[in-house]
Amino acid sequence: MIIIFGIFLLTLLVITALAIVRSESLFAAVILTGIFSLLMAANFFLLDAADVALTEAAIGAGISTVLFLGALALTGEHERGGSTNRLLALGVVTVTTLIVIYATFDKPRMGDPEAPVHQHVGAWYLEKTPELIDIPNAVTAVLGSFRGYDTLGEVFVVLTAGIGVLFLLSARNPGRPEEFPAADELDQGLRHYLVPRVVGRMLIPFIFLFGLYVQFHGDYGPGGGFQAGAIVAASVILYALLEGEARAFRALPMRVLKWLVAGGALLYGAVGVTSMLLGSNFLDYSVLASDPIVGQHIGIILIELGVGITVTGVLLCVFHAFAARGKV
Amino acid sequence: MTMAIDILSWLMLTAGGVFVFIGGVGALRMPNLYTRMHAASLTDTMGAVLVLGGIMLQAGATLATIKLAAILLFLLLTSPTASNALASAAILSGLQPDEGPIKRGAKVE
Amino acid sequence: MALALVRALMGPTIYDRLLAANMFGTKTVLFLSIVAFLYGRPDFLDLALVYALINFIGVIAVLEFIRERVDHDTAEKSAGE
Amino acid sequence: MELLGLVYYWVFAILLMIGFYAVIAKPNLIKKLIGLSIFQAAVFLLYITMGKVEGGTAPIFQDGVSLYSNPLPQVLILTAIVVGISTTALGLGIVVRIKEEYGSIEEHEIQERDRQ
Repeated sequence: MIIIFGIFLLTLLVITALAIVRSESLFAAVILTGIFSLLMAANFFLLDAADVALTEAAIGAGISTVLFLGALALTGEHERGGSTNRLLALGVVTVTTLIVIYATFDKPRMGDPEAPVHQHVGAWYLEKTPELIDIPNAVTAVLGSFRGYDTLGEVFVVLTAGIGVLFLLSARNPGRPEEFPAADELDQGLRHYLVPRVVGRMLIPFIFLFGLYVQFHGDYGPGGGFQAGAIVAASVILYALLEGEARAFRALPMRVLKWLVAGGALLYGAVGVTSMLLGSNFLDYSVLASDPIVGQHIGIILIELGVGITVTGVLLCVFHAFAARGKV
Repeated sequence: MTMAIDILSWLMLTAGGVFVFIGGVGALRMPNLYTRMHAASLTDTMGAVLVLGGIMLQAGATLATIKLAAILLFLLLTSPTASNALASAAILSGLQPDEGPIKRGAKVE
Repeated sequence: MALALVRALMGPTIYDRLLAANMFGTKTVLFLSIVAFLYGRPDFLDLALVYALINFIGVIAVLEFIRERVDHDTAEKSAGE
Repeated sequence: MELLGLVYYWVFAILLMIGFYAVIAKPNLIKKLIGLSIFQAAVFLLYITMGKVEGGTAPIFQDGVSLYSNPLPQVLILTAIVVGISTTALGLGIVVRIKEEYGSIEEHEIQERDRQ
């Protein structure tokens, strides 16, 4: 049953991907990317990866569409054809596909419990999570505690990317709210479209609240800092779209955003340093409380919070950077 | 009693599936954008109500039912609004509603 | 769902694709709820909830994008005249 | 049935190459970025496929369930998705700057301007 669903989704996935590459209009391609991402998330869900599906849902369907559209508004939406070495490219691609498919015959069958992936640390994590950390969501446990170093690295990659975008796009125009004249403010956003505005305003608090739920419920169900950051950022982006940039900046000024970006990563690092000061290894949360398991809980909640804050800050900064660029 | 609920919920699920399918056909066969939108959004709403209602009956009085109700509420709010936003976007860009049937494949920009 | 995708692929205008994307979102929500039940893990309904909320933002973003483009075009026209 | 287990890997290969084709054959920079994100998505699919265990369920502990899928690939991909969107945003930022400096986002036009 499930495998039929899976094959159906995979077929749609391939068709969509082909359509994305073939479509001449970049705008259509971006919308198809949204569909592609929905399909991808449904696939992840079928493959037992609830957390990953949640992330893909929060990022792919909303924020990535918004970012691509923001960039399209600045660059123009039609590609002029005339790719040079189309045949050569097709040849290279076909040969590589065949090689990769040939290689897959050596791979273990999907879902094989004897596959090498399941023999090493993966099994160990599953076995030790209830004993050492005692939270139901093993993904959060591995993310926050066992592989805390990895996650720290990822957070700093996100941070660096955010800083990079700010450097690139705010060179001439640091989108300060003072630059928007007050009279102009009434024309910004979708203020004249009553239905989306009213319903949108109604939904924003719920999206925000749901983001917080995902943030703090991440230990027990699918969720965690990365997803929550994306959802909270999405709610603020919705506000900015509906009410205009100026109001969004008034609610959450750029200064605050920059503090959020840095503060989240700092919080993560600070937890690590604190555990070091308490006489243990970097990011070993067991010493944060007298009971090591409680310590682990505190540590995971804190670093997830740090992750969430940084992701929110970076995504919002990037969005504002693109939006402010378009106004000039 | 459980039997009756089971039958009812399966009926709802099937009916929902039929609605969604009809919506798909409508979106494919209708002559222009606004009629297509009409077909798609109406049947979508009905299909969503039926399918989620069917699952709710299966779930019984648990936390899942509350979540399903929330999903249903948000779907009922967002889906028509999205259709509205879409229609205003189309009108804004100059796609006339009363042009009559446009030729399939014709570019209306 | 497949029908929606067909519309997305052939739809003559951009808006048809967008309509299909929207339908697709709703259908994914329904699909996820059903699969969550087939799996017997109702706590995963969170996912469907996210979809219902987030998909909306994409459509709103498109409206904003088109509005901005139209504004831009009219501004250019009046400048040219 | 033996072959059915490999379908996911084949789809991975096909998607990977669709993305790859977009990156090498399309002259438009935004199209290249979209291709890159398809490529990324294909890799995500590969990892998640490897983490699946037959008959298992998502690695969130629940009473009465003993077989779970492997959490490790999921953790890696979860972070990779967020990192992916931030790097894509960085790429889009670079494209916007290129458009401002060169007036075009088509590869050959940019190269022509460079030769001048």
